[in-house]
Amino acid sequence: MQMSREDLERAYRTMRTIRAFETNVHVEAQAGRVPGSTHLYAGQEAVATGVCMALGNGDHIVSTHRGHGHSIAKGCEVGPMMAEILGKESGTCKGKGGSMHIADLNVGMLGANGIVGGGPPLACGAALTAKTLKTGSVAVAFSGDGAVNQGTTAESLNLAMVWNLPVIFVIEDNGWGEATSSEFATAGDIVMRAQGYGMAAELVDGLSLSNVYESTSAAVTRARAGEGPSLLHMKTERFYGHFNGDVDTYRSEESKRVQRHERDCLTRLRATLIKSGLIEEGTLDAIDAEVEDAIDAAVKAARAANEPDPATLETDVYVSYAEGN
Amino acid sequence: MQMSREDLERAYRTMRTIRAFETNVHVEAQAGRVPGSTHLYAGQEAVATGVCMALGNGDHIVSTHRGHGHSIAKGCEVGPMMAEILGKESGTCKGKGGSMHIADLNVGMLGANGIVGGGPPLACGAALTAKTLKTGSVAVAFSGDGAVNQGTTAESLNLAMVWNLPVIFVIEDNGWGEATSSEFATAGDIVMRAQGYGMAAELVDGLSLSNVYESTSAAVTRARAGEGPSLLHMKTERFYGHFNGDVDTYRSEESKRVQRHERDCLTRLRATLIKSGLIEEGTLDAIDAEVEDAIDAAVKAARAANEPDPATLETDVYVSYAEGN
Amino acid sequence: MGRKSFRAALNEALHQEMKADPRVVVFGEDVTGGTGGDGEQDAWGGAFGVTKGLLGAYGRERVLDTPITESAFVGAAAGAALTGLRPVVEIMFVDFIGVCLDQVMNQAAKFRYMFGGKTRCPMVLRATFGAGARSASQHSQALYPIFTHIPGLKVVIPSTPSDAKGLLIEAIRDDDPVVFLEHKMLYDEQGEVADQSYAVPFGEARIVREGPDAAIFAYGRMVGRAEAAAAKLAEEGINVSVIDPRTTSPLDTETILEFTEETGRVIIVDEASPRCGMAADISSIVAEQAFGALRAPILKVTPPHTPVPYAPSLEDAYLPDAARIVDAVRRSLAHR
Amino acid sequence: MGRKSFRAALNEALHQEMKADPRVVVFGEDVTGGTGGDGEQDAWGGAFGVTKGLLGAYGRERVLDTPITESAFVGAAAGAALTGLRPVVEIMFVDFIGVCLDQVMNQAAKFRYMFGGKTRCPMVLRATFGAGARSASQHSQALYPIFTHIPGLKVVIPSTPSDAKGLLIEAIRDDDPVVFLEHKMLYDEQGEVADQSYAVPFGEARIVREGPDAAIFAYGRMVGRAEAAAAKLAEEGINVSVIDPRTTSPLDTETILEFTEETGRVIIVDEASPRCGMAADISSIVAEQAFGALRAPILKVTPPHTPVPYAPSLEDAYLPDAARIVDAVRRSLAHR
Ligand SMILES: Cc1ncc(C[n+]2csc(CCOP(=O)(O)OP(=O)(O)O)c2C)c(N)n1
Ligand SMILES: Cc1ncc(C[n+]2csc(CCOP(=O)(O)OP(=O)(O)O)c2C)c(N)n1
Ligand SMILES: [Mg+2]
Ligand SMILES: [Mg+2]
Repeated sequence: MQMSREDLERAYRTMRTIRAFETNVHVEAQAGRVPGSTHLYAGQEAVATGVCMALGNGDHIVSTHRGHGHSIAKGCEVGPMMAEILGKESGTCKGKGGSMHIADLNVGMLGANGIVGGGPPLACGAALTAKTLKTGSVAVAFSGDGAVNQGTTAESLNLAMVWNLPVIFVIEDNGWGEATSSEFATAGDIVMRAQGYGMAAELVDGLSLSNVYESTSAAVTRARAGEGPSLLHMKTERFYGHFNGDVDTYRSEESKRVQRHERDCLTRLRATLIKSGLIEEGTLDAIDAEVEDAIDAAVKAARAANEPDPATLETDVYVSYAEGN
Repeated sequence: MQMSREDLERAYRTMRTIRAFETNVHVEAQAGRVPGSTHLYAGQEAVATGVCMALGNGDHIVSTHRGHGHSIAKGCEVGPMMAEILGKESGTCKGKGGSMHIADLNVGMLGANGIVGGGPPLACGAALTAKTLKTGSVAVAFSGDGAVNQGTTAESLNLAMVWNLPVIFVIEDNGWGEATSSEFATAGDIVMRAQGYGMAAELVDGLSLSNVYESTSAAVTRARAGEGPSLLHMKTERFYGHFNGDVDTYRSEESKRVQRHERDCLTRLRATLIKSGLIEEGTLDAIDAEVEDAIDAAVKAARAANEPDPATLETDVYVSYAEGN
Repeated sequence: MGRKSFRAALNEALHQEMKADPRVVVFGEDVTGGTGGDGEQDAWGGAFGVTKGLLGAYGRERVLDTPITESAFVGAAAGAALTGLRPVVEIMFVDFIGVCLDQVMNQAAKFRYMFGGKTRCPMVLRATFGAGARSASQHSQALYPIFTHIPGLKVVIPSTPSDAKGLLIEAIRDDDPVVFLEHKMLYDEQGEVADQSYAVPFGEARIVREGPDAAIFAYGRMVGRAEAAAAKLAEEGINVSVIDPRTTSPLDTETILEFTEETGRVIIVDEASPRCGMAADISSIVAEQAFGALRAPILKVTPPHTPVPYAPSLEDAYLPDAARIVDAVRRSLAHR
Repeated sequence: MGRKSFRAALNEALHQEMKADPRVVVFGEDVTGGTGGDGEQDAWGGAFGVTKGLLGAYGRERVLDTPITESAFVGAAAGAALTGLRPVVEIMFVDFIGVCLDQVMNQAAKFRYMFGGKTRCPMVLRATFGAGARSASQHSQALYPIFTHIPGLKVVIPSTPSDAKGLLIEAIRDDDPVVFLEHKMLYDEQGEVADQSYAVPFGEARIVREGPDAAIFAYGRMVGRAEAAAAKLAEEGINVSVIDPRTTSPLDTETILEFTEETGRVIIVDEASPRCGMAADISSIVAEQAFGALRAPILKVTPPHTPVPYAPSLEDAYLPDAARIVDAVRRSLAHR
């Protein structure tokens, strides 16, 4: 499945939007304007973007604590997202959720998740809905290399096979779970683990937008055809520390230098597009500028927005009564 | 590692003891003298026996809800066990635990377990003790084919590899988790699952005492040498229904007939011993009679024993105070 | 109308709701039983037979056996509920919540709030609970205080066949996650149950018996024991009220306070462990909101702070019984 | 002696006990941090820095990073404790108990009882808890009522650096499973902490302040808020007692009843969710055992029955504060 020029332009815009968004969240956090902690997606843009481009609006994703990129790629609006992260009433979740709980069911984004491994069972559920109601949808569970060890992930792989669900497990392997290296914490081989459940699985270069897109598209096709779940093990890079407060001393300066200079999926896509002549540099620059403006506007609006009215503290606990009981 | 005549005689005695014990528990249960429910080990004797013969007294095992066989094989006394199952004060656990919670730390039996998948993490812990205190011990976690899907098992495989623990995961695959077939519920291949964690793993004929003993001995040797954990996938047979109240209609009568007649590990061992001339039939008959007597005595004593004094209801909740607080 | 068992009443509720709404699906371990085998395909209907017969009526697409992986399939219920199904998921014994609490506590219960009110998670988590079956420490717990503690969950504990049916139908129709707890010793209880479909609303206590001398609040199997105690006391001319709040969350505080005002004497019978339990919860509401009406200490009749023991002699001593309830009422009345 | 932070006090306790007893081991996610990387090898010392420096002193054999698999490593702590180690295991946020409750509730807590008193499980489960850090619904819960509800566990909630050290030492030396909860907003609190090793016994309340007009019971971070309220009231000549029971299980019922008798007015401040929470628990004990001494309703000051919200304006409204405590005391005193 090849990407059209239009697709590529859209992909570039999405990746650039995620990068700019995260850069700005970082600035806001450093300036003390993000009330809680936040986990930046910068460096991993090709994964969220390539995966979500292979999905339709009716498909569902389940995200992680590092969810801004998935949210943007699946179509959440950056304005409310930024407001949510700043704890404002105009936020995606009215300020109740914050960075780790952004969700928008209208675009099939079932929620970031503060629990490592919390998502895969939920994705099985979304896939069960698709299968039972014959909607033709697929569900994607994003998980980190750390989350892959959590029992919930293993259970979900098995359940997905047993129920033959249209679900795709995307393992975003950025080499780290907080300050612990996956080389230490994740024994064996993730693709082989999935194969142990009889599941179709492959290793994917997560820094290559087209590799991500193509492998996901193939998995989506299989899932829609009723041919069952897949696991895609995507190798990628986390540019910042684990969260905004992490000084990141467990990685050597040299390894960080190499990473930023040689393993930036955005630089790589840009270079490929220009070199191949598919999109000219000027168009990309224009996109950059537009994105910059849009994110600027989101930040300004978020800063200016009101904090939620304390009167809303007790609303939205239950559907059937206005206040917690 | 070959078994001596003495070993084989001991193994036969153990297997026969387990079979007789379970047959008698079944009778007691049918007669209404077992207060709770109980899960019989009959059919699987070669696994518990072969595994535990490869262990020393200082090694630990962690068992399951179907724990009588493991307990006997590891050296728990049948008298107190029977009393425990009948809910008597002379029981292994003073009547507080019953069939599903038999434990005897003196012989390295860390407990049956009513939670499917509850055991593997505990075995990792016992192995950590061995490694940290350099005791040279190994730990074995018995799990069923149902338990192998539980997240705790997957997590334990990974942890055992990451910490390089002297632990052995024995998967007793009797084809069923309650009334659900493992063909349905357990996707893929259990040996491959373990290999996905980089773990040494093999498929073992769990009806063959010597295969069980030899594969376990090899795993024990590896573990003691600091060469890490292993998984042994042992195919076996469950003769009774899942628990004493299970009428077992989900298996066809024909499949049950074949099982009992062609897949009885005890019949097989007996035939092999006689045929090979290693132990003469008369000796085996004598063992049978001795075992029968011993279990009879255990049953009689258990029936005659007192129920626990209600005054003990609140003791043994905490070490540091006599009663629950 | 007719006499039906608690089990049959639950089964009827499931049948009627599955028939009425194609979004209702049922899954859990052995909810059919027999899957993958060469024998009977609907061999169990759950460990307690509650879901028996659903497979034949609604097929494998809507009645699914699961592997023994509570986190995965309870989480799947939550994910399915978010996206358009109305799952009724069973964990066999409530004690097994230990392996899957996260999906209930941090996922299902919190979605709506965390997401700013934009989602619904209409799932029912069914489980059996309670002591009395000689099932020992890991298969006999009550645990409803844990669920009651968690905002975002509704918690239901029926005590009669009729309530079992009506409350389960209400639970399935409810748009919030509901934990529905069935006492394992009640499945064979018989009672009048209407044939047609009906719902019993949450947060409305059932007044089991009215009497001016004291008020006993109880849930589940303890309701019957409270009734037995009340009957015993009535022989001596002591007439007490027995109230079954039926749901712990929401709680019918109004009725509880009303009966406190009327009687001035409160006894709460709770099968759960005593610390931070339902007896404590109700007591504290009464002590805060109806203090002026109290004429005696608020008494809790609960098991001791111990795991549930196996042996009959111990388990019988563990559980509150009519004699202990009678004694508590007497102690309350002794206060002038 | 010297002023030390709550964090430093905990760290000192771990150092001293690891030095004194080779069976003490520490593990959890990032308790060192840096394992397997090419940078600093003791980069984190846990998410809150409490275990920082242990790696250098005791090595990888006794200070172990883990994969993100709480069930496996908390269960490993239980298994290790059964067989001769004294593990101090950390789950980063207590909210994560949802993925591993079974190993605590059905395994560690119940071994001794189920096995007829023949085993010991000397493990400490450390976790951070509490709201105030804008960490939202899944990283801000208190949850100690859940542990308190479970027989077989001991539950500790220090409120000062000095108690943090002494209670942690006691927890490590204790032969039962102990859940040790550290409020994330207290780590930087400073206080006098003795240099030498000492243990603070469980089940003995700390009398923070004595006054005859009312008794306030509070845990953890709420102790400071109760003190602030008491100071405010003192300015108006209202003198209240503030009691920190320090452990919820065992509970120092004696001191609680004593102060109830002395003051006749009880206010309980609890950061946990209100239903089946610690405020309810203490209230119900008072209402049962010291009813005659009460001169006013027992008041609970707790958050509402909602998940913890993210935005500062909401989270600040969520948490009990000094003003609400002052108000509760006034309401109590208004009863004659
Ligand atoms: C159950 C649970 N355990 C621990 C944590 C703390 N935690 C948050 S993110 C994280 C690391 C996750 O690593 P990975 O899955 O690789 O995702 P990444 O952060 O690399 O995107 C940890 C341990 C958590 N949120 N939930
Ligand atoms: C967490 C949990 N879920 C479900 C059960 C109920 N249960 C008890 S035994 C069993 C089947 C276990 O199957 P398997 O592991 O294959 O062991 P077997 O019974 O075949 O020995 C089930 C589902 C349980 N005890 N614990
Ligand atoms: Mg990672
Ligand atoms: Mg099995």
